[in-house]
Formats: sequence, structure tokens, C-alpha cells
Amino acid sequence: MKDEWLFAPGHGMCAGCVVPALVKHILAIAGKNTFVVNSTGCLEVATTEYPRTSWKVPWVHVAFENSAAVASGIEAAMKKFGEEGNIICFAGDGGTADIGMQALSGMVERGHDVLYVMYDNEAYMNTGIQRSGATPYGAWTTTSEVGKANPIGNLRPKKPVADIIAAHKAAYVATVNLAFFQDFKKKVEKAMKVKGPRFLHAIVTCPTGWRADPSKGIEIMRLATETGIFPLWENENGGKKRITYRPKKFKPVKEYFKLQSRFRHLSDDIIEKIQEDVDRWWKEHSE
Amino acid sequence: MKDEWLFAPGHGMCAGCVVPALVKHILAIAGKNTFVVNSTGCLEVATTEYPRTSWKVPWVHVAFENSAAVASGIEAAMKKFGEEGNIICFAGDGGTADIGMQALSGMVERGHDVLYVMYDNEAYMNTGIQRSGATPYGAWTTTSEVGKANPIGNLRPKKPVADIIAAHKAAYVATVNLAFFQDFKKKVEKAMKVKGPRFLHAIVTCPTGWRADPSKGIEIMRLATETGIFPLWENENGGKKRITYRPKKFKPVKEYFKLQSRFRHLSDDIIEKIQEDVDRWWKEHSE
Amino acid sequence: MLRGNESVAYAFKLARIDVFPMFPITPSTLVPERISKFIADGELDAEFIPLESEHSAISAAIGASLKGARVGTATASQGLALMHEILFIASGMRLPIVMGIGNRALSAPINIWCDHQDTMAERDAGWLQFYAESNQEGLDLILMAFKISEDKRVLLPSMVGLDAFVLTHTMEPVDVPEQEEIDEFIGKKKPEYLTLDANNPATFGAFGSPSHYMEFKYAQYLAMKNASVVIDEVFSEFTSKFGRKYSKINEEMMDDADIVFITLGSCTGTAREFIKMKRKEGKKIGLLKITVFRPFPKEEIRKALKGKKVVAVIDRNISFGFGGAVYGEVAAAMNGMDESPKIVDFIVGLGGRDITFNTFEEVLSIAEKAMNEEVDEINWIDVDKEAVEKEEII
Amino acid sequence: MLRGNESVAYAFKLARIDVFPMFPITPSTLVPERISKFIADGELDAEFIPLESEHSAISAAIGASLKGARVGTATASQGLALMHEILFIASGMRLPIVMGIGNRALSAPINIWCDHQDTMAERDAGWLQFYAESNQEGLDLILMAFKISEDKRVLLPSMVGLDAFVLTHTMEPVDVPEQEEIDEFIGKKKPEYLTLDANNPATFGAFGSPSHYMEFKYAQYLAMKNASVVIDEVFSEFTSKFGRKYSKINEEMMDDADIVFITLGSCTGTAREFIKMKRKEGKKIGLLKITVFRPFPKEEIRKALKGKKVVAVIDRNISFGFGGAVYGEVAAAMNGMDESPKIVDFIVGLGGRDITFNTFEEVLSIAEKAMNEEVDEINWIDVDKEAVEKEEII
Amino acid sequence: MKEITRGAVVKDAGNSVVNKTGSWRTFKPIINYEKCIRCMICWIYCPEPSIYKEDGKDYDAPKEPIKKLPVPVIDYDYCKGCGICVNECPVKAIDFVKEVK
Amino acid sequence: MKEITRGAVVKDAGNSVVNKTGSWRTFKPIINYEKCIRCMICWIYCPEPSIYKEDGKDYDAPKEPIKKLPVPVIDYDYCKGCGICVNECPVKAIDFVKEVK
Amino acid sequence: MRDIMYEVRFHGRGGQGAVTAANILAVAAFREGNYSQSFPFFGVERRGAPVRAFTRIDEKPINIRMYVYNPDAVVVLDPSLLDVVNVTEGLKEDGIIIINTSKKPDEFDFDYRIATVDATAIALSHRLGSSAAPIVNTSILGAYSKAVGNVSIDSVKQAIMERAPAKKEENAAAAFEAYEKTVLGWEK
Amino acid sequence: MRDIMYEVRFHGRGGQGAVTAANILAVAAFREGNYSQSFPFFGVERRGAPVRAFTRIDEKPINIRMYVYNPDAVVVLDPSLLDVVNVTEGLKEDGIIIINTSKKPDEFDFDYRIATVDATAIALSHRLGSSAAPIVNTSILGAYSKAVGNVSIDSVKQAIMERAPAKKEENAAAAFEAYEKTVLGWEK
Ligand SMILES: Cc1ncc(C[n+]2csc(CCOP(=O)(O)OP(=O)(O)O)c2C)c(N)n1
Ligand SMILES: Cc1ncc(C[n+]2csc(CCOP(=O)(O)OP(=O)(O)O)c2C)c(N)n1
Ligand code: SF4
Ligand code: SF4
Ligand code: SF4
Ligand code: SF4
Ligand code: SF4
Ligand code: SF4
Ligand SMILES: [Mg+2]
Ligand SMILES: [Mg+2]
Repeated sequence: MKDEWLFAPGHGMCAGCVVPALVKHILAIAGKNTFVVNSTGCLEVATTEYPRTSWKVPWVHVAFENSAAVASGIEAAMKKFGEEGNIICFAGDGGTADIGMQALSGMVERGHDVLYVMYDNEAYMNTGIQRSGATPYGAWTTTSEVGKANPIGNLRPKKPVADIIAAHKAAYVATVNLAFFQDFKKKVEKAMKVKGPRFLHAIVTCPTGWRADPSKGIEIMRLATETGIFPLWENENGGKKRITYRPKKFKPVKEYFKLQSRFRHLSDDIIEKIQEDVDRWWKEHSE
Repeated sequence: MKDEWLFAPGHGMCAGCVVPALVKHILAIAGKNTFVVNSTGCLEVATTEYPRTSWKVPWVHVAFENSAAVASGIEAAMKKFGEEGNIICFAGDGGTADIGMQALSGMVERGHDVLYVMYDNEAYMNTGIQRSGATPYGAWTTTSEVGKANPIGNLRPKKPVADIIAAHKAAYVATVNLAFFQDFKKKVEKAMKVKGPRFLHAIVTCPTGWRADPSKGIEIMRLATETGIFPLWENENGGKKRITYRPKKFKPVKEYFKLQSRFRHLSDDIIEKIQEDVDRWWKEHSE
Repeated sequence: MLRGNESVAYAFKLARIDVFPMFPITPSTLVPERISKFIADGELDAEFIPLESEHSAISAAIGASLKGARVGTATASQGLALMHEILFIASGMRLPIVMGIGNRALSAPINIWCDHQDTMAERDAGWLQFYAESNQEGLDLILMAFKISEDKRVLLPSMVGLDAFVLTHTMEPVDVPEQEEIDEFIGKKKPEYLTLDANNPATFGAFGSPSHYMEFKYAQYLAMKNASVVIDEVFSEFTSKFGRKYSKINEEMMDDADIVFITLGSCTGTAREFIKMKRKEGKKIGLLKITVFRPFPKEEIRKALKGKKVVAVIDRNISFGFGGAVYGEVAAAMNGMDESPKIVDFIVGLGGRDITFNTFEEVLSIAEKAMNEEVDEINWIDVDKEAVEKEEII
Repeated sequence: MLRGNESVAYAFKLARIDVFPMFPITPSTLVPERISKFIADGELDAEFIPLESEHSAISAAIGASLKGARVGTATASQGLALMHEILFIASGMRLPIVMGIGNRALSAPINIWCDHQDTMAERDAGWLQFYAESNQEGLDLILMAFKISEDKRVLLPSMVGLDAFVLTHTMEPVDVPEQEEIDEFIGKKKPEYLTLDANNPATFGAFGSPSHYMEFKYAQYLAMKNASVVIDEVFSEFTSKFGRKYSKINEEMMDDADIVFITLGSCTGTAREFIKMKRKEGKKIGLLKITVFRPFPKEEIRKALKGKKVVAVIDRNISFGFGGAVYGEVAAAMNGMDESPKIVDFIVGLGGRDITFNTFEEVLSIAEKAMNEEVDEINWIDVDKEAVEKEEII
Repeated sequence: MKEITRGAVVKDAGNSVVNKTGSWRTFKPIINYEKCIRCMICWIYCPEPSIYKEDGKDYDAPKEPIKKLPVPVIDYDYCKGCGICVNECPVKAIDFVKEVK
Repeated sequence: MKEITRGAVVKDAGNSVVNKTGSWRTFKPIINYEKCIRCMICWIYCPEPSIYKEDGKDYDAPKEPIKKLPVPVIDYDYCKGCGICVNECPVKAIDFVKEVK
Repeated sequence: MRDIMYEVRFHGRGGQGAVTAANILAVAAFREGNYSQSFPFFGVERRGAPVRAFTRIDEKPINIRMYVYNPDAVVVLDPSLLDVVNVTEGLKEDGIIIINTSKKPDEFDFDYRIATVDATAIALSHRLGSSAAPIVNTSILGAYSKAVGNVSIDSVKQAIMERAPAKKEENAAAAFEAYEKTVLGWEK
Repeated sequence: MRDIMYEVRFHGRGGQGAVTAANILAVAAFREGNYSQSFPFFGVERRGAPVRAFTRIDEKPINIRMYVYNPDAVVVLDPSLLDVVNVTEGLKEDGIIIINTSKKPDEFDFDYRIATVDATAIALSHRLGSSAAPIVNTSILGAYSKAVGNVSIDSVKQAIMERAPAKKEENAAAAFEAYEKTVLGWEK
């Protein structure tokens, strides 16, 4: 008896890509009565090449930048018809933090009953690893190139998307990490229960774009949280953040960087500076 | 000797519109070496009907939704040419909270050295008083009509734009009210000094759209802050908000509503609910 | 008595739209304003979504339409232009959305008045395009557009253009059909196409590789051909039900005409009166109004123009570096036809420049000249050429 | 040896662009990637702005251009479509921005491969349009586009199309000029037009009322006419400096041709070889390549086609409800010409469907038929019609 | 002949002063300098801007020392008669009278 | 003949299973049931998903009581050989061997 | 047809309701079995700026859709406009000017037939608007009916009842009072 | 011209560098005074999925820009592809197949000339990639040079030095070693 995931194998995502694992669990929790809107990106392109699809729930892709608006339309129609069901947007960091920001911001402002999941692989991966607003400081990408005039790569800090959506007073906002599965599951379950606009920021390793060993995807994600770079928290209606996992002993960020060639060029100075930024965040968020 | 404002009379804005007063003071503080980018809206349309202009500084309008992106381009060119100068965007609440949100979000994320001023008259006024994301709960507009099936008008709370930009960790964010002129001036002066992306949220009465007596513009704005509906605060880099004016005794929001026919239809229940929301905000922000 | 925008709003109400996604823009704003009021007053049971941009408005329209809702919206000019990318997607996904347009000039410079640049720049997008001459036509065409778009043989979106201000803000007598009549005419039930359905989970908007993509485009091409047939059917059903006659092109005073004026939209009436006046002077002028621009009624136009001498195309748009869009297509339609008339283009009324009897006087004098001699193919009328040329001429 | 995208990137480097606003999209991504690397390596002194969307990228381009910067950018397909509104503004503001396009199909369904729908849907926007046959042409045309666009008589933006993958990702020999040669050819100094300047505070993007708007559009129209002259000048200067010959249209094997193939972009080479093969069989076929599509080289095309029997237009695009855009304009250009050939449209290669010798065989057989009998005006080639028709035919 | 600049640029900064928007006015603010305390609040808030500062010496004043201070003067070419100055003046020194033209 | 649906709808949900992406694999994970403690971590993290649960009784087990628990089984039709399961298995119960085809 | 078509131009200020006046006149004419059309000249200025609106009335369906260049009548809602706008521009030789003013027709020296009414006073007496912003657009239509006569005051009143956004009765009464009080300069 | 043009198809897996191989071959041919062209068949699958790339070589400028349907040679970078892809599709009758494999040519039963080389082993011995992901695209070009002979191994090496993104020397050396070790099935 094979399990009935709502996401089928046979898709075209890279070996070792963590995104499908994220999707299968969210769909499992949401159940069959779920409508997915998917922004252009790796997930969309590699799972629905006509005439094939990996999706076993109603699924729609319209464009890169407008999933939240499409979901708004679906939700309104369901309201009109008195129909119940979950609406979930899946979009990459690019489709969320950058080109999809406004549609998302509008959706939250209008209070649509939609769960928006940003799978964050920290760059435009579908088009070949270009920098996004969610690319972290110091990461190499093909548009934050490293060279003698720029030894750092990406020069801007990562855009705090979850904070921004929380500032909209979204009904529920949480950061999630599949490597912390119980925390992940609790949050997704909660997200499915809350009414109104909800937002999950899910870190996902992209071995291709992070220049990492495909087998290390989960390990890298675990380090992201254990080093404090990707804190796990949640809040409701823009209220106070609850940190849901506080490492007893933080690992140095260097350990996280070591497994990813995108950070290989960084000097110790720069790594030190990043470490300080992480430390500062946690200090600001100490109880 | 007539004063040399950098904003000339002879424009076409409504009698009693407060927007030009805002603009003249900001330009006075910024000085001549200032480049203005103006989104489509009342200010733009009514001050630059070819072949006339009220602007005495270099000024550009491109579209409704993209001032922050245009400003990003100007700033980059100035950087390339090693040129110094202030870049200021003026945009309405619609051009900021709604259709211009993404361009602004991107500009802040990339860290451009631009001051963005949202003049907030709480609706799309240029096109005839349609609801925007910044329209407050309970306000009548032509697209949040009041009738037996909807006795409230606009059903969504006002989008907290300044909070959202602060969540981006913009270099400086402040809410300003011309009726509190010293506070206003201090903040604009500060905004001119800080480097990086800065944001001012300026409330402005639109007598036409708020259905108010044109002579009462400043009085209404004063009440907005004295009733606590429009709190004055500032912060830097997404840090803690500093409340810059805390009314000794709050006036009831009803006093603010009384002067504006857009709230005329509200029942006491609804006004009470709004009063509670205001009270809650201040409780959350008590020291 | 209704303004053009009210015609559109009433048509949406009569069509019982389920969802109305919107973003305001002059000169269309009265459409959402009226819908908002209908809903607030409990006269229309629809979801009003005030999106944060037109790009999102058309995206929400797609979402709602995919969920099986009947969707109407309205926009103009910059708003339509901002939808551009998504317009192609709506037609590619075969969704019968109906949109009212207040035809308005495009920036820069920004201008809120009438021309057809906005919709002409979307003529490739796979939407049906109708142009109204009057507010009555505006109302009727919106209603018919639903029936045509939702026809299983078509399933393509439609836009109905009403000239900015000249129609949108002009009040004139309009006969508004009864709700029951329209319920019967368009049908109350959901349109027949696959929708998002948890019991029948399908994938919409899949990736189309080179192995399949072109077939989908060919399908759209065929659907447009089908539309041409369905339009005729629906137009004649409408005529038999409501008495008002519609056809893709309207021919008037054509039988003996040597010169034909081709018009779209609101300037048709002025042209009609002008021609009537000139006919009294013995001038043989005919009038051909294009109501349906997409699908382009090529055969109908060929037939109508056969044997005419000069055709003056009144273009309220300009494709820079080419000429007027209507001119281009009419001229192209003549290829291979014997007795092909000379097609002359007139660029008029851009950005709200008023189209008057004087305009047509000038058009006529050039058209008459063209009967015997060479004239410029592209002629700008009512424009202060000298003022421009000192800066631009080389 | 360069890939097409590298040609574009090198051309931008040689042009010493000041600002490069960008947003990535397949198949153009290698352009920004190379520019990023040039800058990181200190080989190019330019500001790289990674905007959050193409809409913002073109907006930033406008801002930078208004500040006097030389601006290049690159995009494709959905990205270009998302810029639509702002493209009209860039030309209306008369800014000499140069954009490289990786010509790619438009959604829906989403497809990343070649066709010309994206740029054809912008043919009204007031941009000059060039189509490259090879990567060499891609590089040369970008360089020349700067000189043409920045010419005071023109001051209009340009887009240069390179076919997705077929050029953008194909590596082939390209002769890259020396920096000094290009410095001399295009000029290092800022372009001559009014810019944002605190000492000379002007207002850009003012509101254009009906009293003035149309004159600005007429000015754009004249600037396009000027462009036609300037293009000839710049092309011939380029030829004299660099040896490579360019003209708006390229005529080959035309003298005795009865049938003419009209092509744009990368399929030209395949057509050329095909025609050469067929000429060996005694078929009198000629080839007309359009390099400059905006301004449309109407006169040149008329002259070239005079007396030909059948013209087969190879359209890698479709205006739904009409036909191919190139076909439409070529056919329109024939109006009023004696000895006008029959223009037949061929819709080919949409969404990356490969254009092969077989494609041209089919084209030829229909074109030959058209010599003697009626044929359809719009012909879809290489498409599985049956697969579609069972769903769509009525 | 109209001036048609390239790209619709307006070169003459601030030339909107040719529009005498004072004609829009139906009520007219008149400053009573005998009451005016020179606080300049009216000057701060006038949106046109159509109140400018002038040397005080030619004007009356409620108190002698104030006489030297600059006074607010209304430029009726532009004053649209919104009444903001009237409403904001702390000493009610501005009268608002129906315009007679 | 290709199926060309209206609007490119794919009606057959989950039909990507016809793509046997197992062919992409160069290394192959093999579960050693004698070591496997049935923690299902590999099942949680397999991205394809190509690990499914099967009734435990037919498999070896390190300890008797575990035998009844469901076991993870790899569907090699889809396993791309990413090695995540290998890396995440807490007891190193999954071998990773070069594919031989 | 041009012989019978009647064209009216309204001059007012943004916010005063000139457009509504044009619309109500069109409705009134339509109620009497005419065809009619009304439309604004829409500018970008705001409340307070001079605005224009137009009405066409005909016995046959109205085809033309250009601005009115040679009106048969001009209606001036705000007397202050007389100084800033050339209200008689293009007015037909035998045209009529209807002015909201407390003055009498012979106090003006236009070379046209002049009718006057103190619509402001009438409006205020019916509590239409405030003294800063009296709403005179319905009153002036009473004057129009009296002066031009191609729509009856009854039709005007009915059109007001149908179309006035608020205070329908008061507006209708004001129109009627204005009708009564209008002074026709040419009837002496 | 079709007589002289030489067309090559590469089969690899996403991430293995088949496209780079095609490019380097084109560069090598160009260095020798030929005209050349190389391009990928770009699909949407990711790392690990089968991919194709093409090179054309000619003495005259290359005009045609369609895919290669009838290659003169096929290069298989990953032997596992033989099971999932029809690598000989369209291959000319006298075509050549070059396979990265530890097997010998006669262990395959294609009806074509077959050349084999253990490019994986060679690549690993030069520390090109890891055993999970060996980078064989340069080694296989050595085999191509040997098997087809229309580009010299020197040109291949120079092209590698010019174009390899990293480890230029190692790649060149690997190509040379592969050149030496390639087994030509038809030379017995
Ligand atoms: C308007 C538009 N611009 C650009 C693209 C090209 N594009 C498609 S997906 C993508 C990147 C997606 O990045 P992200 O959202 O982070 O998802 P990922 O690919 O990383 O999964 C880009 C740039 C597009 N499809 N549409
Ligand atoms: C893309 C686009 N959509 C709509 C419009 C129409 N429009 C112009 S200004 C405006 C409202 C502006 O509102 P806001 O930004 O609040 O400024 P305000 O008019 O209130 O000053 C609208 C809807 C436009 N110009 N462009
Ligand atoms: S590129 Fe990255 S995100 Fe995209 S499929 Fe591959 S691993 Fe996943
Ligand atoms: S409508 Fe409002 S914001 Fe616009 S000019 Fe008038 S008062 Fe000012
Ligand atoms: S009435 Fe208004 S416009 Fe006139 S001076 Fe006073 S504040 Fe200024
Ligand atoms: S506000 Fe009153 S007191 Fe103050 S300066 Fe003005 S007129 Fe004088
Ligand atoms: S190797 Fe990867 S794909 Fe295969 S079973 Fe393990 S986790 Fe799944
Ligand atoms: S992770 Fe290891 S121990 Fe756990 S179920 Fe899988 S193979 Fe068994
Ligand atoms: Mg991403
Ligand atoms: Mg506003």
C-alpha cells in the first residue's frame, strides 16, 4: 500500500531539492479540499509540464507575481458560492519578497482567508541562481558576483519578509523549518485552523543554487536554525513574536556556511560581521 | 519681498487642500538641490498641467505605481556620477499603500538613499474618492458605499504602512502631522539628515473627499492626533518606536468624526468599536 | 438616461456577476462606484474586491473565473496597460471574463481623455474587442459579450470599449432590459468549462513545452474563428429578443458611395451627420462602422469595400513607426482583392482632441484629393504641425 | 565565440553604460549575469540595480536616463509584457534607453522558448525595434541602437531582439570591436537632452491636456520618421568603420524571384540555405529579411516586392483574431501599389517549435499554389491540427 | 503658436503663477493688522501658498514692539478663499467676507 | 495523437508518475532493515516522494517488537538518489551505492 | 436636424453641480419625449475652478458627439465667472444667457437676451447648501425653463425628484420658485 | 554545404556539463579556422535529468539554426542514459557514437562505429568533480578528437584552457589522457 501523498513523484525538480518535501507535508495536513495557487518558479515549472502534473489537488499557476491576487479571486468566488475549502499559495522567495510582494500585501490588507507559503531558497533558482531580496548578505549568486571589485557578493541584508507581513497584522505568521519537524507540523496545523490571511516563511535548501551536496539539504537547514541564522517564531495579528525554538548553545554561523559553496569566498572578517548580526538579533529577542 | 517657496501658487488643487502646505515645507527644509519624483495623484495632476508647473526644483512624474523605482534609478545615476542631492518621492496613500507598495518595498530593501513621503488623504482622491488600503474602517468612499446591506462603509482596518516600512528596517520612519508643526519640522529635518531609505507618513485633510469644510483642514488633522487616531512616532532601522506626542487627555474619536461627513453614517456602536481600537493601540504603546 | 459607465454597471448587474474585482481609474471609476452602491443597497449579490492594482484586479478575475464565477471588471488606459501581461494569460487559459473599458489615451504625457491607444495596444492579446457608439450599445454589448465569451465554442474573454467622457460621462437615453429577459438571454447558471473543483482536481496553467505550446495557440486561433460565427448568432438572437440590431460592421449610405469613412466608437455619430450633410451637397460618401474589431471582420470589410474608390480610416490611435492600427488591418484586408480601393489613414482625436465636423471636412478634402492623385498614406488631422516641427523636423 | 546574451552584455560594456537596472528572466538571464561579473571584476564602472520586478526595472531605467545616464537593460516575454505600460512612457518622455530582448513566447501556457509575440505586442509603444539574425548582429545592433536612440533627431528608446535559445544560448563566432573604436563611434559623453538638474529645474512628465497631447504624439511620429533617416546614416557609418553591412531590410536572390520569403530574426539563415537549395532545383525564390521593424520600412519593402508574385511572410507571432503582425503590415504596405503581389501569411515556430527545412517546404508548397489559385491567407505550419480541432472546431 | 517641447518638458520652473487662482474665491480673508500678533500661523498653513511675509513697519499692530516683526500679507491673485488661515488664526485676526467682484 | 485540452488543463491529477525519474539516479540508497529502527525520518524527508510505508512484518528488524511497525520502502522508479535519506537516517541504516544498470 | 437641435452650455465652478444641472436638464427634456444628451467638459482642476457642462436637446435621436461650440443658451451658475470666463463665446446670435445674480438683466451689457435670477438666495432659502457653498444648480434650471421654454417647469421638477442626490423636494421647490422669479430681460 | 557540415549531439544529465562540452568543441573547431555553432536543447528539468546539446562545424559560415536531427556523431556523457534515451535517433548511417563507459566498443551492439573511453575514471584521477558527480565533459572531448578527428587534441586543449570555468590544466590533461585511452571500435 503506497501512501497517498497529495503530491506525486515523477516531477522534474533536482535530486535533493527540499521543496517537494515541504509541499507534500503541507498538503497532507491541509487535505484534499485544498486549492493551490503556485507562482512561477522551480516548484511550478518542474511539477506541471503539460500533459503531466504532480498535483492531486486543484492547482493553478497564472504568473510569477500574482498568486496572492489570484487566490483573492478564488476566495471571493468561494465566498459568493458559500463554498468551504483551504486556499494555499506556494511561492518562492523571489515570487514573494520581490515581484509578488504587492499582491501579497494587498491580499493581507483585504483580509482574505488564504494561507501563503513562501518557500525560501534565497534566490531566483528557476532562472539560474540570481539574487533576490531574500538572498542573505555575503551570498554569491550569478547577479551578486564576486570579484576583485566586490569580494563579498550580495551586499544587502536579507529582507525580513515575515516581519513585514506580521507588520500587516496578518492573522498568523510563522517561520518554519522542515528540519524541526514537530515545530513545523504544529505551525502548519495551526495555520490551517486560523481564519484570515496567514503566512509561513519556510526555509528550504536548494543544493543547486547553494552549491551544496544534495544529500545535505536537511542538515544545512538544521544548521540554519541551530546557528541562529534562521530563527523559528510565530505571532498573531502583528502581536509579539514567540520564539518557538531557542538553541541551548548556538553553533557558529561558519558551520552553516561551510556546507555551501555560495559562501566560500567570504573572508573571516565578513563572517565575523555576519555572526555579530545574528548575535544582535538574538539579543534583541531575548526574553 | 515675496517669500521664495520652492512650490509656486497658481496650481489647481482644491481650495483648502492641505497637501500643498505639506509640500512647501518639506521643500523648504530640503532646499534647492532636491529632485522630486511624484506619483500620479492629486498633487501631480493639479500642479503640472503642461505648459505650467508649480515646481521650482527638478521634478518628475512617470506613473502611479513606480515612483520609488524611478527614484532608485535617479539615485543610482547620481551615485555613478558622484553627484550629491536629495531625492524625495511624494505619493498618495493609494500610490504608496496599494499600487506603489512593491516599488517602495524594493527601494527600501535595496537601501537607496531616498526620502519617501506618503501624503495620506485616506483614499484615491484624484479619481474621485475611492477606497484605498489606507482608508480607515468605517469611512464612506465611492467604492465602500453605505447602504442597507452595508451600514459601515469600509470594512477593513487601515493598512499600517509606516509599520510595514519600519519592518523593512528603513533607516528612518516617522508619522507626521502638519498641525503639530514643531514635531513635523524636527522630523523632516532629521529625515533630511539620515542616509538611506527614509519614510514619512503624513496625514493630510482632503476636504473634498472627507466631506469637510475646507477651512477646517488643519483643525481636523489636529483632532486626528489629539484623539489618538493618528499617533505621532518615529524609529530608526526598524527599532523601537518612540512616541513623539502623547496627548495629556485624549479627545473622543467622535470629535474627529464629527467634522467629516464621510463618517456621518456610523452608528454609536461602530464608533465605540473604533474608540476601543484606538484605546487598545495606546495601551499597547504605553511605556 | 444613463451615463456610459452606468450602462456598463447596469449590464453587469443584469448579468448577475458573481465577482467584481476592481481598481479605479478615470474615466471608468463610475462603474465600480455604481457596483459598490448596488451591493451596499442589497440590489446585487456579488463579491466586490478592491484590489491594490489593475494587475491584481485582472489576476483576481482569473482566480474567480477559474472557480466558476461570472466575472466583470472595468478599467482604462494605464490600468489596461498594467494588465497587459495577464490579459494574454486570461485568454490563454480560456476564461470568459468581460471587461468594460473607458477608452483613454496612454501616458506619456499623462492624459485622461479619449483615444483608442489603450485597447488597440491589446489587439494581440486574444480578447474579443467590441467598440460602442453609444451608451445603449455599451450596455447591449456587455450583455452580449457574456453570452459570446461563455459560449463553449469560444471561451475567450471580451473587452467592450466606451470612449472616455464622450460616452463614459455622457448621459443619454438608454433602454435597460428587464432582469428576467436577461436571465433568459444569458443564462443564470455557471458557464460550462472546467473549474477548480476538489472532487475533480485538475491542474490549470501548466507549462507548455515546444511539443504542445503551438497547438494551444492554434486552439485559440480556432476559438476566435468560432467567435466570429457565435457573434453573428448572438447578435441576431439579441435583435430578435430586444429589437436592436447589431452586426460586426455597420454599413450606411454605402450603395453608391465612392468614398467610405471607417469609424469605431463614438465619433461614428458625428461622422454620420457629417456625411448626411455632405450627401445633400451631392457627395457620395458612405459610412462603415466597425463594432467588432476582434475577431477582425475581414471578409465583411472586403465585401463592403469592394469597388469603392477611397477609404478614409479614422484612427483614434497610432502605432508609432507604422500608422493607425485600423488602417493597417483594413489595408491588409484589401490585399489580393481586385477593385481594391485606396486606403488612406487619418490620425484624429488623440488624447481627447475633439472630433468635429471640421475634422471630417479635412478628412474629406484629402480623401477627395486621393480620388485623383497621390496623397500621404498617414494624415494627422487637427494637429498644430508647425508647433511641433520646429523641434522635430530634420 | 559568444552566446547571444554575451553579445548583448559585451555591447553594453563597450557602450560604457552608466546604469544597468535589471530583473532576471529566461532566456535573457546571462546578460545581467555577465554584467554583474564585469562589475565585480572591475571591468565595467556601472551601477547595477537588481529591481524587484521588470516594471520597476524599466521605471528605474527611466529615472536613470532622466538623470543623464546611459542605460541598458535586458528582458524577455513576461518581463517585457510587465513593462508594457512603462514602455509607452519611456518613448513619450523621449529617453534613449536600449534594451536587449530574448524573444520568447508569452503565457498562457507558460513557455520559455522562442517566438516574437513579446516584442510584436509592443510594436505600438514608440520604441525602435531591431531583430538580429545572429549574435554578431545582436552585438552590432545594440551598439548602433545607442547611437541611433541618442541622436538628437530621434531620442527614442530601442529594443533589439535576439531569438530565445536559438541565439541567446547559441555560441558562435562574434567579432567584438575594440573599446576605442566604440568610444569613437558612439561617443563617451552624456547624450544631449534635457535632464534632471538642480541648476536648471525642469518638470518632466507633466500632464498633457487635449490642447497639447496630440502634438506630443505627432512629435513622436516625426521622431520615428527621423529615425528612419538616422538609421540609414548610422548603418552606413558602421559599415564604413567596421566593415559589416546593415540595412533595414536585406534582399537576397531577389532579382528574378517570383516568390519571396520574408523573415525576421534567426530563422533567416535556415531560410537562406533552404532557398539556395531550392534555387538549385530551379525555383525562383527570394529572401527579404527585416532587420528594422520599427520604424517599419514600408517604402523599402514596397520597392523590393514590386512585381513579385507571391510573398510568404514568416510570422513568429499571432495577433489573435487577425493574423501575423508582420503579414498585416506587409500586406498593408501593398495597398495602392500596382503590381502588388499576393501576400500569404505563415504562422510558424510559436513557443519554440523548431523552424526547419520542412517548415519551409510546406511554406513553399502553399506559396507555389498561391501563384495560381486561392489559398488561405493565414496558414499554420508544423502544427498538429487534428489534435486541436476535435475540441475546438464547430 | 503653442510651445511643444521634446518629451513635454516644462522648462520654466514655477510658471504656474500665471494662473490667477484667486478667481476661484467666493469668500475673501482679510487680515486685521490691528489684531494680528504676527505669529505666522496663517503663513505656515496657507496651502497655495498665497500668504507671504512682508516688512512689518507699514502695518498697524496691536502692540508697539510687534510692529517691527514681519507681517503676513495675502496675495489675492492666488488666495482661493479656503479659510484655513481664518480658522487657524489664534486671535481671530482674519475676517472672512463674501467676495464682491 | 496529442491531447490538447482547452486552456491546457491537465485533468489527470498526479499523472507525473509516468515519468520514471529513477533513471536520473547515479547512486542508489538501499535500506538495511536489520538496522532500520522504523523512525520514518527517511520517509519524512524524501523529496520525491519515493519512500513509502509498508507493513513491517515481511522485513527483518533489529529488534523483535519493531517488526510489526511499518517500514520505509524505496520506490526506485522515482528515487533520484539524492542521498537525503542516507544522510538523515539516525542509525545509518541506508547504504548508498553506485548505481549499476 | 441642426435647425431643431438645441444646445446649452453651463458655466459653474467645480463642486457647484453644473454637471448635475446639465444632466437634469437632459432628463427633463427626455421626459417630454425629446432626445437629449448631457456631458461635462472634464478638466483636471479641482473644486472651485471654472467648469463647463453641456446639454443637447432634439426631437430626433442625437448622433453628434462633439463639444458644443455654438450654444443656443448659456447658463451661468456663479456670477463671479463672468469676470474670468468668456461666457458668451460662440453663443448663437439669438442666444440666451441665464445668470444667477441678484442683478437685473439690464445691468449687464451683453448683446444677447439675458435672464437673471437670484438662485443663490432661493437655494439658501430652501436650505440647499451653505452660504459658503450654496447649491444653485436646481434653482437655475427653473430659470432655464422660464427663459428658454423648451422644457416645462413640471418636467424640470420631475427630473429633479428623480435625479437629485438629496433633498429632492426642496430642490424641486427651489426650481419652481426660481421659475417664478426669473426676470427676462427681453420682456419689457 | 550540407556535405561538409559536421553535426554532433551530446547526451548528458543536467549538471554534467554537456552544454559546456558542446561549447568547447565549437571553440576548438573555430580555433582551427572552421565556423562553428553550439547550443543546448533547453528543457525545464533540473539537475539529473537527461539533457542534450549540439555542435555544428563547417568550413563556411553556418546559416542554419534548427536543431540537429541527423547528427554525424553522438557523444554520450553518462552511460546510464543508454537505457533511457534513444541516443542513436537520427544518427547518420556512417555516424559515430562516443560513449563514456568502462566497457569496450564491442560490448555494445549499435549498428554504428563506436568509440569508448572511461571518462569518469580519467576525470576522477584528475580530481575533476566527486565520485558522486564526476565532471567528464572535458575528458569526453579528448575522446571525440580521437574518434572523429575533425578537431585536433591540441585545439581541444587550448579551447579548454580558454573556456573551462575552473581547473583548466587538470581538464586539459584529462582530455589528453582520454584522447590517448579512447578505444575505437572500428580499428581492429
Ligand atoms: C514577470 C516575470 N518576470 C520574470 C520571470 C522569470 N522567472 C520565472 S521564475 C523566476 C525566479 C523564481 O524565483 P523564486 O520565486 O525565488 O522561486 P524559485 O525559482 O527559487 O523556486 C523568474 C525570475 C517570469 N516568469 N515572469
Ligand atoms: C496604473 C494606474 N491605475 C490607475 C490610475 C488612476 N489613478 C490616478 S491617481 C489615482 C488615485 C491616487 O490616489 P492616491 O495615491 O491616494 O493620491 P491622491 O489622488 O489621493 O492624491 C488613480 C486611481 C493610474 N493613473 N494608473
Ligand atoms: S534549482 Fe534548487 S530549488 Fe530549483 S529544483 Fe533545483 S534544488 Fe530545487
Ligand atoms: S481632492 Fe482632496 S487631495 Fe485632491 S486636491 Fe482636492 S482636497 Fe486635495
Ligand atoms: S483663505 Fe486659504 S488660500 Fe486664502 S490666504 Fe487664507 S489660507 Fe491662503
Ligand atoms: S495667524 Fe493671525 S495672528 Fe498669526 S500672523 Fe496670521 S493673521 Fe496674524
Ligand atoms: S535518495 Fe533521495 S530520492 Fe531516493 S529515497 Fe532517498 S531521499 Fe528519496
Ligand atoms: S531513517 Fe533510517 S532508521 Fe529511520 S526509518 Fe528510515 S531507514 Fe529506518
Ligand atoms: Mg527562490
Ligand atoms: Mg489619497
